[in-house]
Amino acid sequence: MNDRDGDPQDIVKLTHDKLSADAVSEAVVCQSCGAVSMFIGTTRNNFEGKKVVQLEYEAYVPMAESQLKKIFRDIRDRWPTVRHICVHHRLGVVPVTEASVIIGVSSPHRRESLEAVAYCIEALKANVPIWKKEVYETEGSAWKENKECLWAGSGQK
Amino acid sequence: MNDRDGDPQDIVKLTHDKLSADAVSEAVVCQSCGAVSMFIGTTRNNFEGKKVVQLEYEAYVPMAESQLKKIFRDIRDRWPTVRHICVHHRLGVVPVTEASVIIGVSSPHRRESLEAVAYCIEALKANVPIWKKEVYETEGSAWKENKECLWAGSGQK
Amino acid sequence: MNTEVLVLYFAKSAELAGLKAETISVPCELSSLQLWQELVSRHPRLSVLREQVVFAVRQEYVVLGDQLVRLQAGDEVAVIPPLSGG
Amino acid sequence: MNTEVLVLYFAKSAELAGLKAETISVPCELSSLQLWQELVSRHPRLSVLREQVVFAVRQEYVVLGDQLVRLQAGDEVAVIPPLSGG
Repeated sequence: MNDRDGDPQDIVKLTHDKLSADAVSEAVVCQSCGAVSMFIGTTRNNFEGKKVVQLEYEAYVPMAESQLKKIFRDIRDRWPTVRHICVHHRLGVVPVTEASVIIGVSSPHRRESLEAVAYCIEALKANVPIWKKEVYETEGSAWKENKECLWAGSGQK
Repeated sequence: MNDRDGDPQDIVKLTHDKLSADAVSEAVVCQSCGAVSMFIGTTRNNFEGKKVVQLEYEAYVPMAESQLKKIFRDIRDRWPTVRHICVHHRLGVVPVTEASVIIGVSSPHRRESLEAVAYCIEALKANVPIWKKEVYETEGSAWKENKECLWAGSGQK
Repeated sequence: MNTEVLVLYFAKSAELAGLKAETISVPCELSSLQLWQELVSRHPRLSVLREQVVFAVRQEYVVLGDQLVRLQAGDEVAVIPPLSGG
Repeated sequence: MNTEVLVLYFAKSAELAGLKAETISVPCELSSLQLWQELVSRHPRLSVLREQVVFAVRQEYVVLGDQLVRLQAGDEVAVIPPLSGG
């Protein structure tokens, strides 16, 4: 049980360990909040018919952390009642169906945390310097490009 | 790891046990989905200045289950790419900050599951026969009324 | 003609009626409002719920009013105060 | 006047350059496009990224173009291919 009701918490973790939805939900739950909204990004097993066996993530770690904190500030500007925000992003090898990112947001009422989580994953994909390479069963590997990233090529959009 | 990619799963559990975000996320994750969205309703510690020490939930169990299945059908009509849907709702005594409900929805892309989760909690509050009584530290207890419920009195809205 | 149905009371209605379930004999066909009045005559304290209650007849919601409810032996009728799940 | 900065390569740019980091000597003031040309002259294979890359200078994004980049000794410049986190 987490009763850090004093100050809003901004929590970022980039880790090679397996992610846990319980860990993120426990990081943001608070006594004055009725709502926790979460988003979990998982590895899909195929891309354009090619079988994906795993993904590999890398990050520009200090900048990824500072960009996430910037997103958190934007969330607090837009939804001032948001309480705690937590992003856990996995790095290194992520097997198919395991989580690559888990976002959790708590708020007294549900609308704010639901909207904030949707905003957070959108902004993360557009702005946070993290990259993933898909490793295919038969045809090598490819660096992916988020369609939300402004300088992504049109080929993969 | 859950690779039930064959048929979409509709999962409902009404339970007196403590809920787990990991259990719900594992129930809906699938190999062809990139997104799991979740909503967790938790017990708040106050209502109009009165300190809430715990909540007690009761349900018309068979109808709660059939109403949830009806909501799931509506979700699948609106967002046909939604994959698995899971609702765990707790019954009996729920201490402050513990989850009373956890909803999880998986989909290939994130928009559908984010929208479906928001829809599901709204529809649950409006239509599923479950009731909660808030037990206050000093002044007895009160049955709550969801503002989403069409026949709720205006007093508590 | 009358029939026996199982009436379930939940939440505040159970507190007011003082019980959670009972089997009663009611007409096979009556309006939902008449059914409500039947229950209130048995448990007068229920009357405060009049404006904030619906039935579930065989697990389908029915509002209080003129609409006819047809009942068969063994049917389940639930008294549904305002919901507060979630 | 030149200064020494640390250049970091990520994802596809690291594969093309064949390294993840290097310290290079560059003018204290140059356009971001000139900085890119500096890197391409060292690692010609990077040129395929021209239309799909930005810099992060001291952890702030800078697009390739005429805008001036001022660098001091020890500054960190990162080559940022299209993002794919999440």
